Amino acid sequence: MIATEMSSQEIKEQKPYLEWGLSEKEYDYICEKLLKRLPNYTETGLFAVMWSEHCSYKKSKPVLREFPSKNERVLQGPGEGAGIVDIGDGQAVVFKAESHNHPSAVEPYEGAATGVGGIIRDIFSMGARPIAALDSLHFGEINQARTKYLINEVVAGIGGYGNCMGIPTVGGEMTFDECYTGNPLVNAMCVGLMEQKDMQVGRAQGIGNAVMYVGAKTGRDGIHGATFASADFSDEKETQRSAVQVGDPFMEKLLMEACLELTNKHASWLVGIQDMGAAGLVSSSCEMASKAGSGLELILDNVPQREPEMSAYEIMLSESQERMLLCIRAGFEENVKRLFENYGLEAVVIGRVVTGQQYLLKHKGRTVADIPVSSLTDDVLEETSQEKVPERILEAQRNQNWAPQISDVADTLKKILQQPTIASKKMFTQTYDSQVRTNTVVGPGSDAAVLRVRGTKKALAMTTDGNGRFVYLDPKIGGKMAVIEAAANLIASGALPLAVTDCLNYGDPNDPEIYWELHQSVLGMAEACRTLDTPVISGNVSLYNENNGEAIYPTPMIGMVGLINNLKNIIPSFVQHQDDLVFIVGRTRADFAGSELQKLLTGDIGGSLNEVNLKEIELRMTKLLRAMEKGLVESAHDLSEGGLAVALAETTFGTKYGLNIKTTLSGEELFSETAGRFVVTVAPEKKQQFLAEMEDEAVYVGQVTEDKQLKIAYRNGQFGLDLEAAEGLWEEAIPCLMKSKD
Amino acid sequence: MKIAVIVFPGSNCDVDLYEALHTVCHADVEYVSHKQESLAGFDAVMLPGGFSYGDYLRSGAIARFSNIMPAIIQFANEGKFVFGTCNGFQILTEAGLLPGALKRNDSLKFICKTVKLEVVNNQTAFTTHYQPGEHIELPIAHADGSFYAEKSVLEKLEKNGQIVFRYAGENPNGSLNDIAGITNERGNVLGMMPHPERAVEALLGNEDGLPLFRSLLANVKKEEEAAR
Amino acid sequence: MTNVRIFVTYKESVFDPQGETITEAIHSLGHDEVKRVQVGKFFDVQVDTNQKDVKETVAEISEQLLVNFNLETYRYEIMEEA
Amino acid sequence: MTNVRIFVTYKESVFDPQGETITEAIHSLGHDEVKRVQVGKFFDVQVDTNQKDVKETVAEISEQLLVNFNLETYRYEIMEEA
Ligand SMILES: Nc1ncnc2c1ncn2[C@@H]1O[C@H](COP(=O)(O)OP(=O)(O)O)[C@@H](O)[C@H]1O
Ligand SMILES: [Mg+2]
Repeated sequence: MIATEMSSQEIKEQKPYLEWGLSEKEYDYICEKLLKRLPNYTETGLFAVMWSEHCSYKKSKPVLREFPSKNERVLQGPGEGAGIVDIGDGQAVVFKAESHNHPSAVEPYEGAATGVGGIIRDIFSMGARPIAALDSLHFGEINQARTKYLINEVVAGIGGYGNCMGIPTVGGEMTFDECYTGNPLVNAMCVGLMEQKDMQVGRAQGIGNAVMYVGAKTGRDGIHGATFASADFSDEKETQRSAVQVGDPFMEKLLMEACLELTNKHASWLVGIQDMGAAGLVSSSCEMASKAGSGLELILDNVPQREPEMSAYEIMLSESQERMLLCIRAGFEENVKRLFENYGLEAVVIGRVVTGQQYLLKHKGRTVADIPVSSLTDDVLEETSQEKVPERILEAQRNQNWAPQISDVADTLKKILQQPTIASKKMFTQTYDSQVRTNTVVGPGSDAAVLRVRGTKKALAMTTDGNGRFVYLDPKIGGKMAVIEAAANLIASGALPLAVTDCLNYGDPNDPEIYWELHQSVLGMAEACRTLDTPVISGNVSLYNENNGEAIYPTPMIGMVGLINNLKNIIPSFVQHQDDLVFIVGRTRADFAGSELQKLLTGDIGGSLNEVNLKEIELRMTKLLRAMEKGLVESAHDLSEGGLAVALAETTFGTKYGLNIKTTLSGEELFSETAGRFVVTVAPEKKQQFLAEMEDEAVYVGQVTEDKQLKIAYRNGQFGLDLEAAEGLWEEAIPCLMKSKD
Repeated sequence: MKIAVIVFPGSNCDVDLYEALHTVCHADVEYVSHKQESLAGFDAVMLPGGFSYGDYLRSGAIARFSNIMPAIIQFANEGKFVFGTCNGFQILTEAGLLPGALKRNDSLKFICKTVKLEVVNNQTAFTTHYQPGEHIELPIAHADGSFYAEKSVLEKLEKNGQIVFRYAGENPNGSLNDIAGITNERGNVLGMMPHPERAVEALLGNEDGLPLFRSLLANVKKEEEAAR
Repeated sequence: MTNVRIFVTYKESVFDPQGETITEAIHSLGHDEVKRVQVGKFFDVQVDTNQKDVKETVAEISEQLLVNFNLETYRYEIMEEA
Repeated sequence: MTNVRIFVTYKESVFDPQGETITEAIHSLGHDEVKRVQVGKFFDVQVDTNQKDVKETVAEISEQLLVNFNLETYRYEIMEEA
């Protein structure tokens, strides 16, 4: 692209920055207060990306402060590439999640793949070896060719990247609702393991130290849309150029191994390391300088370039993948070069830490930017936002909640098992290598994935959860429920929840109703995190998720990691032996607003949520975990979408067993989605001990049988369901929808 | 006795082979870089799974030109034991140490799951610890695992007992004659798509791969003793 | 019946790691005379031209299925009437 | 400098699941006029013909690297002298 760049004066007059996302107010503030002159083209571009919501969090920052982010285990909270939590023995677990919604909506395969690539870099830039990936995917209903295409491509992209990297994709979630049709959500999480002594930070300091660039060459990929949007292409198909980022997992595998060798074996050469993610070179370099209060000078001619004639603006804003930035102690540049060469990679000195606090860019013998580092990173105008309670919430509070009526419970259960949000996701998860590195004790298909920590008795459990429906109906309670659900999945696997990462997926925050949703749901999540003592150690915000003016459900994703102290205490989700006793842990109420049952019977969701008692659930989960650690529990499964009936069926799938259940709940209540409940099986001889441990939290409801039948006697009736047939329906539902012509 | 696990750029099951041999079977194992040119001192060579060179072009096609390959070929020609799983199998066929080729799965998708296998030949150095015709289960994890060879080649494989593992039950990828693993004519080179190294610990739910490593280690030892 | 060959290639400026890796492999085999390798795919399509205009068919199936316009472009050649 | 296009296809006897899948997909889009689709790949190779005979180069890189003769065959076209 040979774009002749506008002069400072032309920028002031023609305001191209508006299209780059910078407001007139921000531009004036930069001119008058920060620089006291007009910024040139490159500088304006730097401000535009660094002051974007994605880099500056200018909209969401005030809300994010609500999250607790510390406890005695947290070694690194939000602010670095990823958060770090102590797991004992000098080891730590590192994790973070990232959204790639917009790129995936445009180009689903590469969008999803580069999302995974990006989050993996965040983990190894901390000095940690990535050990697992998870995802959280939300699509429209499977009834259109476009949606099927998006699903297939997104899943292929996630698998394609992780499989090639040799990082197992071990878990995740996938839901389907109309509101995600035009704006699917693609969130990826990565978990890493490290020795605490190898902890790294993204810092550039020490005058004279080198700034080195490693990895893929820089192309014009993903330059913030602006250049391409403004180039006048009448028909997008005719465009001969593309700015879509393409992932190269092979390159990233080499880069990962080389960086881990550097961080773990040659810490003395290294001052800081950071990946180049969103906003590429500008964001990584100025953040590294800003954190250390350093000045920086970069010679852009030295940046490895894939395409000819790139401008300073393009080099700085490119989002080419698989690149890292290092700050190397002066004198060790050659050592670093040789280390990377050994992996077939080039490491290049592109600049130095300099005196002062300026951010200096030189290109073709000219100074193309000379601005204070902090003007890009710290001086962004935080925006106050308007908030307003949406009418639908007030309306729902005035009305009485919907109360279901079911005539045929068995038939309803069969139908719910075939709802895509509940049905088996195996056709997708089996395209992910979930076992590579041979640490996966529990892979996709259980409540949480569990990986052993080699060489120790410990294991880590991990999960991603989000339920936009609940948050849509009541952001605050829905936010609490999202955290509870994640924690419940970990508890069910026998793990103590340690900490949280999140992806906050919302619509346009300038809409006061949407900002209110964001704020309220964060308050709910924060309160739950405080109650559970699971601080938020990293996360990501994705706003403006809308299509044709329709926002998605507010959909915060909670990624949670838990610790299992002894491999012996890993609890399976599936029933284990005939004659084991079945208990329900936690009381069931009439919680039907936003439930799968409501969606099935009414085609939509509505109503208001009942408050959840966090303290009560926390106590219950603590008791259950203690019972598990004492060896009193054979299997456990948390109750989520579809309630007790679905959970009971699920615990038998893949086994040769059935269940004989007798409960005082009504037929409808079998589908209630009250948060914080579990179905647990216990060996007959441990019944008394288990009940003593659980106090009044556990209710005996039946036993495990050897036939594949689910027999349930409930308050107002009874039914028997052939589980072989039910499992078949549950397994075939999604393959069937994916194959059907629309 | 010393065993080499080759590391190509993009190998990612190298650790799994190493741990299976070292931690589980207590064997003496070393990683050997694709840049090395010699296998002196090693008694068996293992080629791991993964995506060597990103599997760009064809799986295993570029790795076969690595510096280490002439040494591996010589090693095989001397009758020493060479084992390749998944990408390792693909590399061995590309290098001509095993006949045939591995093409894209019929489903066109990557598949990770556990499959049923029959041990067709338990007389190879890699399978003596299995029973003849034994049915086992091993994980697979590949996109290019559909074995293809011309008819005459297939007939020869069948006749010579070179087919060591066959999918028993569902054929997951469209392999001809349900082939999951084969040896060369001499029987000292084994390639297979399933991952025995992922099935050596009860903790991970499967130990059906263990006899393969035990067989190999026992037979290497036997050769050693015979040579002495 | 008409045979058409549709060529699909990456757009200019799209990063093509496959082409780069193959070029490097060719160099490591000693073929320095090879300066650049780009990879593409092609589809040989047999169209019953009694039913429909061949150009229309080619445009439609390319746009709907064979080509990802985010990254790729296409050209075609009508090979022969069979 | 000469540009050569090397076409690589499966041998007749090799089942190509991709061709079948694409044909089915095209039919499900309603294009019954498409009778058959076969898929192949091609390599656009730039050769410095001052250094080496182009045919020799093409034969060597195809046989060593680009083609797996167990499954595939190849043809090439010399496109132009650049
Ligand atoms: N997109 C996905 N990627 C990986 N695993 C998934 C995905 N979707 C679902 N799973 C797996 O399927 C299982 C069931 O998912 P889900 O219904 O969300 O469970 P839960 O309600 O217990 O959170 C989980 O083990 C999860 O890891
Ligand atoms: Mg669960």
